[in-house]
Amino acid sequence: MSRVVSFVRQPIVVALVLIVLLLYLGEALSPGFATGGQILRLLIVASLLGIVAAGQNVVILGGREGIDLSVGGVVSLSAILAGNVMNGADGGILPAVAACLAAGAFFGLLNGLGVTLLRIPPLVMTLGMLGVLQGLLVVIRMGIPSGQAAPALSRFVTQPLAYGIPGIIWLWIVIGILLALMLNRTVFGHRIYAIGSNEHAAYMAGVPVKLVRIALFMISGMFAATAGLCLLGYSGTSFANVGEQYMLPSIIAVVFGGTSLAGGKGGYTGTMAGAVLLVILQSILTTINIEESGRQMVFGATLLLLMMFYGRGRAMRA
Amino acid sequence: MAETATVPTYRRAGGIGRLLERYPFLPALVIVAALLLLNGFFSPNSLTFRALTGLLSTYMALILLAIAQTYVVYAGDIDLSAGAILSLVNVAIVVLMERWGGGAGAVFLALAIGLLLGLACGLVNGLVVAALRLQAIVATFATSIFFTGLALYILPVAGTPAPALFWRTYGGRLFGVPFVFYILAALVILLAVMSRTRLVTQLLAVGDDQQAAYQTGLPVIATRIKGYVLCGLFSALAAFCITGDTASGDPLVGGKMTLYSVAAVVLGGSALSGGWGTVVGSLLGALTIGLINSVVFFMGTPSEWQNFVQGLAILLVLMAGVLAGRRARS
Amino acid sequence: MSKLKLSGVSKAYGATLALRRGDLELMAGEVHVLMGSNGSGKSTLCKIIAGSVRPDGGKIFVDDQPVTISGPRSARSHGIGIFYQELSLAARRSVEENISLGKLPVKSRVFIDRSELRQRAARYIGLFDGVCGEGFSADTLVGNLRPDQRQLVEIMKALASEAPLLIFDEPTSALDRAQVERFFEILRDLKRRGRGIIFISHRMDEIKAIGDRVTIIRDGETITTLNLGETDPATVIRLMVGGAGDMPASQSSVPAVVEGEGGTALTVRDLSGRGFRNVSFEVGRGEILGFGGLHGQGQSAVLRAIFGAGSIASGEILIGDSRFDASNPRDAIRRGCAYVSGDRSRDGVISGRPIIENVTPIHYLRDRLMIARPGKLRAKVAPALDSMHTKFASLFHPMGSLSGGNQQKVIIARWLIDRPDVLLLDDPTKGIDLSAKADLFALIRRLAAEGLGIVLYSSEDAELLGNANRILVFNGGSVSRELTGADRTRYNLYQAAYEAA
Amino acid sequence: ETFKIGLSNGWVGSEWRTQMIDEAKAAAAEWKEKGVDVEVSVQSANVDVPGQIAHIRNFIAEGVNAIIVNPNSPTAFDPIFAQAKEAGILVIATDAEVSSPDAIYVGIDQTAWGAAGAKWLAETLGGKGKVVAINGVAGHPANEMRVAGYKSVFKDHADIQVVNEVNANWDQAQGQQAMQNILATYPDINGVLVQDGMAAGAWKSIMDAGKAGQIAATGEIRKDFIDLWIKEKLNSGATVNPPGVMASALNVAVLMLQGKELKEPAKAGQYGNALYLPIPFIDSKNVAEAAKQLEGKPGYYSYTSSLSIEEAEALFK
Ligand SMILES: Nc1ncnc2c1ncn2[C@@H]1O[C@H](COP(=O)(O)OP(=O)(O)OP(=O)(O)O)[C@@H](O)[C@H]1O
Ligand SMILES: Nc1ncnc2c1ncn2[C@@H]1O[C@H](COP(=O)(O)OP(=O)(O)OP(=O)(O)O)[C@@H](O)[C@H]1O
Ligand SMILES: [Mg+2]
Ligand SMILES: [Mg+2]
Repeated sequence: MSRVVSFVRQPIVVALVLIVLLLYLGEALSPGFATGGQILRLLIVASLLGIVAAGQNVVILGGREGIDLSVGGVVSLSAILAGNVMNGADGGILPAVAACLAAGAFFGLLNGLGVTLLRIPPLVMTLGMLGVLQGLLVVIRMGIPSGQAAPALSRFVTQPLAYGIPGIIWLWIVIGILLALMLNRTVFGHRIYAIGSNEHAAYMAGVPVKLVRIALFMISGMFAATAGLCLLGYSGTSFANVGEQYMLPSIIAVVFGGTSLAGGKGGYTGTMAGAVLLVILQSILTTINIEESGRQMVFGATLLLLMMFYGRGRAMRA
Repeated sequence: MAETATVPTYRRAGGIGRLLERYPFLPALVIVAALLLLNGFFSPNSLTFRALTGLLSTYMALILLAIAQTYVVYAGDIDLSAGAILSLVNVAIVVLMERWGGGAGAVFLALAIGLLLGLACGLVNGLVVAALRLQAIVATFATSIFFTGLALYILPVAGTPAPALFWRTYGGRLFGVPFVFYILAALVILLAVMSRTRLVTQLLAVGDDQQAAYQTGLPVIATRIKGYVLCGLFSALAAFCITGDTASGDPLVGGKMTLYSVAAVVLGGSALSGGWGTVVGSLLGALTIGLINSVVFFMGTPSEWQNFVQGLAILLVLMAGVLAGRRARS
Repeated sequence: MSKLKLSGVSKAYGATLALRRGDLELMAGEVHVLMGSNGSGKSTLCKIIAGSVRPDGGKIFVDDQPVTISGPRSARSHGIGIFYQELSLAARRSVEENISLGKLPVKSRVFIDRSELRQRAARYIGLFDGVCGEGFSADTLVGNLRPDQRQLVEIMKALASEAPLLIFDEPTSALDRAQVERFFEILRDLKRRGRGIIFISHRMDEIKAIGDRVTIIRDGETITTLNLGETDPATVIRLMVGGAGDMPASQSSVPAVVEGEGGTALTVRDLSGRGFRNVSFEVGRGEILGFGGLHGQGQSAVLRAIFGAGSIASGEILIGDSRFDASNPRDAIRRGCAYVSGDRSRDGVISGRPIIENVTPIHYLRDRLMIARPGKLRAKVAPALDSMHTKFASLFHPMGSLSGGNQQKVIIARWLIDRPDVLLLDDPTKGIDLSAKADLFALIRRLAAEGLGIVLYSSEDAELLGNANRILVFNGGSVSRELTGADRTRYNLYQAAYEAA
Repeated sequence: ETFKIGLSNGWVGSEWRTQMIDEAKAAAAEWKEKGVDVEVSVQSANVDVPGQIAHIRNFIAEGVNAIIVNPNSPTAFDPIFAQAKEAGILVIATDAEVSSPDAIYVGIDQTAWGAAGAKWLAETLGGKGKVVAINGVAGHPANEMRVAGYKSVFKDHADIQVVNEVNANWDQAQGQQAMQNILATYPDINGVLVQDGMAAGAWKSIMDAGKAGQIAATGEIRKDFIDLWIKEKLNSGATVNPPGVMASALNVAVLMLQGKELKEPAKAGQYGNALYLPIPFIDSKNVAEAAKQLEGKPGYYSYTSSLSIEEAEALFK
């Protein structure tokens, strides 16, 4: 019995139940909302958010108030970089992937070095990095022509790849499985949790704390870069500031997935459900026909309401 | 007290560390001074009394918002809705002032309601974060969306002008001294008084170690809620200043200011993890942001590089602030 | 009239029954000792009284009136003050603020009354005049203090509550002898003034020195209450351990076997660093070298420095015959060095994670593993935990579900999968109950017999005298005396420790 | 003759803004040939409202002759513009109108901009059908004026039914997502009124859904979109908000600094201080011409137009 209860109270289960409820609600409010094709399209959007949230997730798990506000900047940078490198040609995809991942890893490295060697709090370091990246975007756009997504990339993101499901969703599923394996079944994963829950004890037990944390920020940068690449495929062209809309939602998705912002507790599977939940919620709000002010109030209030299910802090009195 | 004399008073050596421990905002002060000098070096006009008055009246809103943020940061929380509260109070008071005719009575009544509104928003945040125990970053982001919606409902598009009485007073002079200096003086006194209150010590103790504070018998939840209420009140004061400086209502005016307020708090040497910091530091931090923006321009940075250089400068100063702050604590 | 009475108080954390049935009666003017092995529910009981844990059932009476304690504040208003085992201090606040934090003096209702604050602090700091140690003053930040000094602040804080009913949950675990003596004087004075005091310690000598009555608690149940004057340690221990009656091996008399012939395991020459200077010694294979002396005389600093977690200014370390200078613990671990800290919540426990992940990190590093397969790991982990008689529900339960002592066992077990060459023990039994201690020392001797070089620092003389082949007594950061053979007596140890003071 | 002109731009999130600054700089350079030395001083960065007010203060401290600003708020600059005027500085706002009586606005009429798109859509749909609107940032004045513009047009077309209006914050990806959601829930719409910055995204969703043939939607003036438009033969029409507005404003500013007087004083608009520039319109008839102007430019480059010096002179006595 208590097993059933604890199963039902798992964040991922809560999220899945809410997803189904929201789909019903959406369908009731505006018929056609929950058709198969539309759900797939929502999943494409969710996977973009979910991939950004994957990086955000591991950084948060690593503790020490881990958070990466620079993901938005990296997404934008990567979309632009990818567009320029591939410039509409399928042959350019591989170099573009390499360039984006390298850029993501580079800025993640900078974040990681600031956070570990200089011990700047991540919120501060990545907020500052966001400012730098935004500035860099302006500088870059001055010098290089804008690019187009390669057709294969666009197909990968928007068209079915296998079993009627687009490649990006497959990619997301693979990322989900790999991350779950990494977190639960590798030494690196255990080390992430270790530094997230007690950094000093981890250090005394021989965990290379700084290296692991730097790696986390690099992973985050690379996931953000991957998302930027996919975003280019999604929208066809690259343009400035596309990534900004992912900054705070990626954190919300992580929280909806039951990962504690304090670090050391949680996982990625829940985050995936959290991303889907958030995207569905946003879509419902777009399709119902009310004033924008009302939409925002409903959105804010609903977020709060949903958060009541997740990640509520522990009571101080046990 | 005879007993006092028996207290052992060994002290650790290290003049600078000691000084920083006492005045954690010193690095910020040095940075502000250096930036002022740089500004003056590149453009002597920027150090005139008039220019300094302008700097103050423009950044008074950000200063107050940073101070607002500081009180929640004291307790280890954060408020991403501060900018939205500012916008909401801004449109609310402008609309009310206009509706009530813009006389002195209307202005004061509207300001009083503005304060209440700030208080109410702070209370909502406090309840949501402290009483319902939602995570501060995400919960206040959600309330910021809600408050912005409310602001849009009150004033769907920027525009209503504030009564001349109001903004002319803010931008004007009293006995030959610009009004903002009175505000600054009042603010400094207020902050000095505030720093002596039990509430501030309790906020810092809660931010230091929440569980320990609870076990000690501090009213942790009430304290955190009060922190958010203070934040709401100071955000409302910030809204008054922005209304004074812009003479109008704009439902989106504060949106970008939230993250700057957080940056200002860190620039001022406060620890985001809570338990450590000063409001004076945040005041200086807000000025730092303003001065960096000017210095980048006066240095003659090409326009396409300005954002980058600003971002880099802020990042570097943030790092410097954090490193200096840590020295103080170690 | 009883000051406090508990009847049938219980508490469960999820599936763990922390406290089954707590019955206790505390009289005015007595020091009432709670004794029980690790995880028996002592702290839980105290926290329930102090309001920071919500009981599941039972009744509480204060001055014979039934009361509901709804939280720490309510406990205070019922006249209850507490010293928390894990402390409850604000690290970035000053000593004086911490002392009064529970009830900050105010004037005009909102402002802090600084002069009152200062006077109050002076009063309680004055009580410990002369034993506070260097760097302790009313305006020092608590975070800058040593562990023993922090514990003193927590004591002052509890005293400052001026509550008629005081609870001290292991207040002496980091204190040195002089500090404990002073604290006991204060307790005796409070007793005379009619306060009721609950006192917890695992040290038998302390209990005999200060306690009036003792309540034994076993597996979350209070067994019985005895007058300490009418009982002896053996009885108490028997009651604590339960019917099984397997008494812990006596520790006070049997010196360990003198070292074998295996050569030196660890050589330290002229080592200086923060907190110690010119320390030299050798540890043979199979030898247990003791570090003694008052608290904070450099013993921990030396051990941490060897392990790569402290600073070294000059000097030389050899493991076996090869030079060893670990720049960080990881290096040290790779070279076969092991370190167990007494400060487990800071240095050891990976809280919130399963027990298995708390045992494996050293194994990961030494075997350069990349993949963590639970099945394989379980086979490695289980024997290590068993050799310490660790009590746990399953390897996948979170570490936090264990009591302090069992957590410490888990942390020691992590070094047992891949045997190190040198084992550094930094007051490893802090907060461990008697039977666990016996398990631990049996294990240590066995490890020594297998050829490990072991350094044991302990704040308990009995542990040193009973287990170390040689004892280096530290004073002011360097070794002031070496006790070998028949010199290893309690008297010599005391004398060497206090020599300079 | 030497004039120093300060250009302030408070948001750098799009290429359009970059192009705007570039064209203004180029316009200043052209004055050289006329023997007028126009020196521009640029502040262009992401700032909040106080940050942009500080831009103006910096210009005042620098002692410029005129300030041209693309403002972050329509109303927030009244007091600072008053101070600039006191200091003898000419203030011109562009791209978004400002309420200050101490400044003039030189740019397009955003209401007319919104109306033009709506008019094209109504005509294209033959005066009847179901339409959705994808707007920019709610509460942003330019957005609200554009909304007012299309509303006034649709008021006269009783058979055109606006089934939903959503906001996608002038973000292409958000526009694409919004369009996706709309297509799912209103499969039978005929027209989409989508503002620039998001139209390419919306069109992408329309094409992905295979409905490019059934739906008419407004478009963009960026080169990559115009190329797509021609290639896919989209049923589209784009009202032009040219990045050249700041260049136009600069030309007007220089002439005013020279002491010339406008033939018709700037008295248009809700604040009575606007000088409206003509709004070009691109539809399928003239899209090829637009493409010609953009040949060889990068994909993000926008179709542009601005008052040449001569055209500007024609506005003056
Ligand atoms: N939690 C900690 N507590 C104390 N010191 C730490 C901690 N983490 C890191 N350090 C310090 O940082 C240094 C390097 O730490 P760490 O081992 O995590 O980094 P690394 O990348 O593995 O570097 P190395 O090449 O030295 O192994 C150590 O020498 C130590 O002094
Ligand atoms: N917060 C908690 N969550 C879950 N279980 C807990 C918690 N606190 C204590 N326990 C469990 O309750 C039991 C009693 O713990 P308690 O701390 O009271 O023991 P103790 O007698 O104080 O031991 P020690 O001598 O080691 O301090 C233990 O089994 C412990 O694992
Ligand atoms: Mg290392
Ligand atoms: Mg205990």
